[in-house]
Amino acid sequence: MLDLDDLVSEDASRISRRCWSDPAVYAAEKKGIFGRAWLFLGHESQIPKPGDFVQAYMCETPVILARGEDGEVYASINSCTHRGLPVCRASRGNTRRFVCPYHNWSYTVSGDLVSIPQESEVNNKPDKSKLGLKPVPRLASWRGLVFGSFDADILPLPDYLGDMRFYLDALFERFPGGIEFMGEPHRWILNANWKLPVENQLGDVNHGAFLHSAIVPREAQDVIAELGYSAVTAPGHGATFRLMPEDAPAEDVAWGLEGMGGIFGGPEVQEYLREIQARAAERVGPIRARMKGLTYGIYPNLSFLWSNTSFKVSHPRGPGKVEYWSWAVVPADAPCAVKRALRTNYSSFFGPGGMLEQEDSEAWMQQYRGSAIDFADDHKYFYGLGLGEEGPHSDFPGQVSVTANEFYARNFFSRWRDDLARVAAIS
Amino acid sequence: MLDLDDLVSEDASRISRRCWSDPAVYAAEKKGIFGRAWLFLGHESQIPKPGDFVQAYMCETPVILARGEDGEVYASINSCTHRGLPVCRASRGNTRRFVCPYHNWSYTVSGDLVSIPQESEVNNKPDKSKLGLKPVPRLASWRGLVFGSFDADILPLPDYLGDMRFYLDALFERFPGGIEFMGEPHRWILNANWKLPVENQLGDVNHGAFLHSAIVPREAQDVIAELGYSAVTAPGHGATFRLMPEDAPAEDVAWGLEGMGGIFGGPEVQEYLREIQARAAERVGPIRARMKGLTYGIYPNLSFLWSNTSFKVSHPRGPGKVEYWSWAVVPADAPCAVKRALRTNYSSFFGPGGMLEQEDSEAWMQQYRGSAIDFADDHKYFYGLGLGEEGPHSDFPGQVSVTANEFYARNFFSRWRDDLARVAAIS
Amino acid sequence: MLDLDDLVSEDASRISRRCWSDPAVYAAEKKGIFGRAWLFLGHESQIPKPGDFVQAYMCETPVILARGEDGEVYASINSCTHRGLPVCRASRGNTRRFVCPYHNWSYTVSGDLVSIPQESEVNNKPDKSKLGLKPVPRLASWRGLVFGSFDADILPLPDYLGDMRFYLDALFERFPGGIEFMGEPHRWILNANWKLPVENQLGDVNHGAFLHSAIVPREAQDVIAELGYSAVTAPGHGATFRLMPEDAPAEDVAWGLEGMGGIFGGPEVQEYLREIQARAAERVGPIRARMKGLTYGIYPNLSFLWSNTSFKVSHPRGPGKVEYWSWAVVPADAPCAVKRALRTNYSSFFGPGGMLEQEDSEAWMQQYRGSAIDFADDHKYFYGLGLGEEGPHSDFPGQVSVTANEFYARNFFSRWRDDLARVAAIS
Amino acid sequence: MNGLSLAISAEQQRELERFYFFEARLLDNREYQQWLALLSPEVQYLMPARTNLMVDNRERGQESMISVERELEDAESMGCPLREETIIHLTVRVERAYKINSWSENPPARLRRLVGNIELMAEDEGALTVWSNFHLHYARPGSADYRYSGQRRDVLQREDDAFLIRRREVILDYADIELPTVGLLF
Amino acid sequence: MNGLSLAISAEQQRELERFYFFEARLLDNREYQQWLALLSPEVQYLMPARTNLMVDNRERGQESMISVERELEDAESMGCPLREETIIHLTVRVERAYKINSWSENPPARLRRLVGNIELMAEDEGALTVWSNFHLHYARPGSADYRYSGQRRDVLQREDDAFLIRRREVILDYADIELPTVGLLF
Amino acid sequence: MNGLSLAISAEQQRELERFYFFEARLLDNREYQQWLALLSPEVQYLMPARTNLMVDNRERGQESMISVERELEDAESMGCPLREETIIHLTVRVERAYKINSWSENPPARLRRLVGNIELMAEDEGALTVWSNFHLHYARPGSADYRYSGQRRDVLQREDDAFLIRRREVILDYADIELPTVGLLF
Ligand code: FES
Ligand code: FES
Ligand code: FES
Ligand SMILES: [Fe+3]
Ligand SMILES: [Fe+3]
Ligand SMILES: [Fe+3]
Repeated sequence: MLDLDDLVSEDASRISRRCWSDPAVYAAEKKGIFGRAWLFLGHESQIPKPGDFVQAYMCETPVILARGEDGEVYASINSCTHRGLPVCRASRGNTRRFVCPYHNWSYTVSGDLVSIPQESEVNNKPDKSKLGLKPVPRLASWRGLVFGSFDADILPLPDYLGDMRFYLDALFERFPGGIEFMGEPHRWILNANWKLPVENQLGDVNHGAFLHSAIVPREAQDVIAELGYSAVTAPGHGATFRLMPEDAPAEDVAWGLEGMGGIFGGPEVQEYLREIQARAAERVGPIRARMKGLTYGIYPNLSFLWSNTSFKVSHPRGPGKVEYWSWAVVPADAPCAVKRALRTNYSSFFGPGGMLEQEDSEAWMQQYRGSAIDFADDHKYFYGLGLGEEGPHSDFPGQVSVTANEFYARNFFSRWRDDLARVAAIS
Repeated sequence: MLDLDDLVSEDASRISRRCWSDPAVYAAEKKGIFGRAWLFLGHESQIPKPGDFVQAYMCETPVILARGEDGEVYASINSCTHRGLPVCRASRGNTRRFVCPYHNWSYTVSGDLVSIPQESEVNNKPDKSKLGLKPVPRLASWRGLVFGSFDADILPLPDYLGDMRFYLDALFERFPGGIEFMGEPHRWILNANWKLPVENQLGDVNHGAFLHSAIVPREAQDVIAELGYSAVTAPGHGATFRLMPEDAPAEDVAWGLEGMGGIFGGPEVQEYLREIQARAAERVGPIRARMKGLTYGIYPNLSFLWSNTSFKVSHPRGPGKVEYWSWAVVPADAPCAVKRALRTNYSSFFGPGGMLEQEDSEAWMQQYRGSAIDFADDHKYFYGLGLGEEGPHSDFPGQVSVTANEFYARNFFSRWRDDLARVAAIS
Repeated sequence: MLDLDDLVSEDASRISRRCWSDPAVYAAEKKGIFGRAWLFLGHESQIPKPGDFVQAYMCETPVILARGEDGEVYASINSCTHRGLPVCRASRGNTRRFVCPYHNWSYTVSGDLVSIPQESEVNNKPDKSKLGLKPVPRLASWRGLVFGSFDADILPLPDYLGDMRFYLDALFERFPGGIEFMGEPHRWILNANWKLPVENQLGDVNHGAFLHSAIVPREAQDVIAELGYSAVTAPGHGATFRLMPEDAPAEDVAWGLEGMGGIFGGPEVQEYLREIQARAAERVGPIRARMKGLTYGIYPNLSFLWSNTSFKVSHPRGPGKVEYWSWAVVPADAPCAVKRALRTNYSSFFGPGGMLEQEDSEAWMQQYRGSAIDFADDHKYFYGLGLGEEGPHSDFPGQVSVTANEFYARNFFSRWRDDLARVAAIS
Repeated sequence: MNGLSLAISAEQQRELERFYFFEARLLDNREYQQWLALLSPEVQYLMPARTNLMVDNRERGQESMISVERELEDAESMGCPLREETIIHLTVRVERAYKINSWSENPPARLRRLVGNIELMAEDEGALTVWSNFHLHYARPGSADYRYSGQRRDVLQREDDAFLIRRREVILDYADIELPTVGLLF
Repeated sequence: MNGLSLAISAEQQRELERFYFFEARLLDNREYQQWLALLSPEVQYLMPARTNLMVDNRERGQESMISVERELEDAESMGCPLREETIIHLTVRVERAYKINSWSENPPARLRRLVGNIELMAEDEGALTVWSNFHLHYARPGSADYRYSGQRRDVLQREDDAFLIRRREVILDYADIELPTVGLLF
Repeated sequence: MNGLSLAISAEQQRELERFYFFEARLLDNREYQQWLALLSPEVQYLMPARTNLMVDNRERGQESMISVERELEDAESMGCPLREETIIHLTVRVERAYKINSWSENPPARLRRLVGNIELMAEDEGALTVWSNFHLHYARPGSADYRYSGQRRDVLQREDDAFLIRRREVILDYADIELPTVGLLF
């Protein structure tokens, strides 16, 4: 039995190292967090045509996200009903059937079992309708973002996302065609706990000028201090952003212009971005038109980078291992050349080759090392910065505060603790 | 406490992934399966002379199989009584003594402690007769195949093998000198559970034309469908084979001719093989003379390939790791050149470099991945093909059926479940 | 619950393999042994100036050993109070501040938190005085050897060392300036249990002529048999040494002359060493002047090599993994050239490149393999050599005997068993 | 590009190897400022992403079915390469290396590469297309060792008696990235 | 064979290296059909098994005591080599590679080898005995990376201005095989 | 030492590579007695220890800040090199190898090294300063495989038409030593 109050203090301002390192905690997280949340699977732009599929994960469970013959989206667990092999071995593709290597049972992209070669030689034919791949119990999408859940009774996705939609639309709705994911996610393995990358992008923008000071100028931090906000729409979710002054020139406000691709992408790119910003107010309203997002987080393990135009998912692989995925995100209606330029807003700084991410990765791996230390249980981590200093805001939904306020993390861990408590109660 | 009925259903037609992946199951298997079975150690042809020894394993426990000065076969656990180092470091050889590296206690090949260099300097000399290597409690051999058991009360080896002897003799008895193992086993490590290779060779010949379809022609499968049988002499044991028509030309029936060595080995090899087949009926009787074995399995972890002339043992190294051993087997009385040719019947397709084994290895590793999947406990593996379609046969001992019938695996897991239940009961 | 009497017999003459391999034993050792002992951290000669620091470990816990601005020695756990990252990344150095990479909280070398960059942006400033690095509860040094303990109530260091001081001073006191550690420790990882290297140097000098017979001549063993002693000042501590005859020429008695550096170091080195020996009697008395130490051990995991002039610590990294550290030790007042020559008395034979250590490392790794063997619990290790043959000695404190007597190890494991029992009792 | 490398003389091959061994030494010794001087200001530095595509049965029997090309998401693709860099990126990376707060490499990691299989694939008025393989041993303090394996497809441009790197495409041989970063200088 | 390699000229050495780098590229790029064309129809392709024999104290003091030869179970031995193949085996392996159901390599694994220490040990009317070392990086999707290390003892036969591989013995440097297969083309 | 290696001819480079490939073969084949004959009786065989020092902010912006030199505890330092050996040490090591009780290598381990990036850095009346890199695959029976990576800084002395090794400094590329021994012959 986990002593949850010892792991996370009442107000979540002091937290035990074991939250990131204890195998028992990890086992509880699987049930209590990943068994009961909406988990991000992918974006519909990755599977436009019937037969298209991509691989995904829900915690450690491999999932096939596919567009069925009927044009609907399906998600099935990637494991043959016969002896369990993954039936889909490619990271993406288009196919009519998934053929299991071992005995060639074959399945439709939507997971139905259609053939058992061996059955011709036995009298009693198995009932194939009962032997398809296990479907993900719940599946839903919003703005093309597809989520799945192991919990059949989970609340509807829109309610789950709640006011995070307000912050996501601040970007998505600027583009007539919405957004698109470019190619496959970059995937890499880190010796860190899954929550570290999550916390980082949930609201910890204040590490920027410090961890990244070899690259990020101190001024960036000053701007954030001056114009930055941190919002928590519901415990576990969060958004950080800058609200540019009303008189700020469009160049300073426009999404994309401040990145490598924006700066060096040439006139076509800049023209496109100015154009988008010019229409921003009418599309997302005057306030959100002045918003420049920083990082977002959606409980439990989805993150979004605004300027660096990327979605990221932190897939647990054990207490001390994470498989981190990130996708470059671009406006769906931009010309190919513009899309190519804008993806470098992401890849120059983030992803496994990114100039910033190399420091983040190391920091997370180092925190895991620190979290595995013995003889320090009486010396818990300090999550108390800005305790109680958040509050409502006239223009922005949720609790709002300065970015230095760690309330985003306290809220995350309160929800996390309560989720684990619920499991403990039933099991 | 393991919920065995949840792991293996009553009729063993649905089986939980956890049987291959749960560390608690593995711990129980050590006691319940490997602590109470006859385990294959090697073949007497490997240790013809006094002082000869080879290494072996019983589950994870390293064992020395040796021919003592007295010409008898001995098996001892390879761990010094002083501080535990393996006293035998070579994979095979001939020696008078095993000298432990650390303090040079020395032992005979049969495991008796004969010298403690340090004792000269103390007054009370240790009683060496009590400090030999731990002998394997039970040791027995049949047709040169040597088995050991940790269970002093286990039933005699012949009874344990039971009617599998009928099927093994169908090959062994064709050769006046019986069989011989060539050199050392090939050993390799796979990230798979030990039972997967076992099931594969216990009776799963129907994966051949599917997993191996890049190499094995569909026709091979048709022949098996037409002439193939699967027999279970006792739960956990099994034999699959073809019974060739009475009028089949000797070329089609003869052992060895259909392999690479048989086809390309030249006249001397073919002559030898025809000769053997010509005498087969008088040696093993008319029915067995028409038998062409496929794969055999002896509970818990010994396998035999007939055409590909190999013995294999699946040594557990944890839930997800196996050390797989295989030996080329040839007729003891064949000329050296013939033996060399025939070993390629094995090595061309099996062993770590084999053209077929590379697909099997991957399949087993992939099944382990599938077996470690969470959130799918309600979606068990299907072992139901041909349920109840087996029965007795006039010519062949045991329950017999078509090869597509998975009764061999259901029987294996019923015995497996009962063996684990017995431990659970006592512990 | 561990069955301690099954692990270690009453007189500690038979010991179970599981003491070196069972994860539950290891977990108990952390609490019962490493949580309650004085653990070696380093030598003051490594941190002469304010701001100097070196890394150290207490079991698996990383510790910073530093000389504060005030000239005092401090030891803090190397993990940021904010999110746990190690704040000190270098193995040694001199600094005013440790700056944590992630958010640049900064700490003095003595562990006090001095700045939180983010606090400027929140209203309630955290109380930094409560957020420093966790200090090691107890810290003490003797002859420059610094030890720390997690047990605030542990007995004073001098009492803990007890009569080992007599044996250590036999060398230290020969040098007017005492001893000095040269540079950084050599660190390497072995797949062995932490106790194996400890036992080896606690008193097992009799492996020398056997494990190392490719290098060490049999005569060396004869000399030890003739002049050697093994002393146990208190269970867990031990010293082995030769007492040279009164008429032995100074060359044979002098420390350092028998090593590579002594032999090939040239006249300056030899002159220096003879000089030291010439004054030995007046410095350490007639008896100890004739002492030539072999190996020492201080409970639980500190070892000392006399002729090979090295301190070693065996840092546990799990039941089957150890991070082994060793330092070259030389007289503090020797000329640089002499120090350079003498360090090869260590490095030629010990450390990761040493000609002897390569055999020891393999032996320890092999013992771990042997200790992890199943089905051999009824066949325990034999620790009975010379049982009861030790006794008091007129010239040497502690229980004394021949080096072949394994009483040093029996004493170690009796203390070890009782320490674990104490934890079992409370937890 | 296909077939044997160009039939150049041993002296010409030696000239290329001399250059690549020198470059490798600068990188192994972390002398990145000198390395930067080996780059053309117009340098394109690319690292395609590598995907695990389903093979296409319609191509069965042909080498193209499993060609390396088809699994690359490169600069021309609509996927996302791992790196698409210019002299600006590389200059920032080099400057970072000599700052105390380049945290992930402070203390610095060990680097040692073998550069081999050097082949001149084409030469066109002073532009040399050179392919080579590398295995890089990378050891970061306090973590495991890593092996980086890849091919470099370079375009060198001859500047009087020296070479400048005008284009480099690094084909990293990963299936899953179990490396702390792919942001190193290859 | 012993002593220094033959004292051939840099140009002759270059010719050998050019061939081996080309061959390596074909294998790294999975262009196995082109690779097959580099083999003589009579090619012998051998991979001895490697054993851990007790050393023989009677040979103490001599290099033969721990020679590599004595631990090999090769074609002449009465043990069982890992592979004893002809053009037929190799052709089947190559054909398999371009089928969709070569399951263990679909999607295909990454391959990258460094071929080095190339030495011409003997030359006898157009038959060149060439020894070389390789380290092969092998990364299969969804599993770890592997390093294959070995020596290749080749007999090349000169066909006008090209080489054909007439014999190849691959000495793989394993003690225990922790590799998914040793059935690759080396 | 800095800059490009000496502008020697392909033939001269070939001579060095021929020597190093021969030496590597002797070591891979455990023919240590023949290897010993390649050493000068005055040989210095050094292996510095490698430390993880805090970088010095006062050197920021300069390559020296993270130079390899500063992290070495070599023969001149007051730290402790891993190895400081003479012909006596090396002779003992070689003799040990042919005794039955060289336990940690009985049965013998597999060795295979690629020696590459061979550069002649200086030549001074018959004393050649040659730097090279190696990756050594080492597999000991019953344990995992290891990769040893390092640079060798040699001084060769020309003896009529052969070379003798007069000085060798092995820079091993470890951050933490996860190797069973660094006492091998490199
Ligand atoms: S395991 Fe999938 S078909 Fe048998
Ligand atoms: S451990 Fe075997 S003799 Fe001591
Ligand atoms: S983790 Fe150390 S400052 Fe935040
Ligand atoms: Fe960051
Ligand atoms: Fe198969
Ligand atoms: Fe020793």
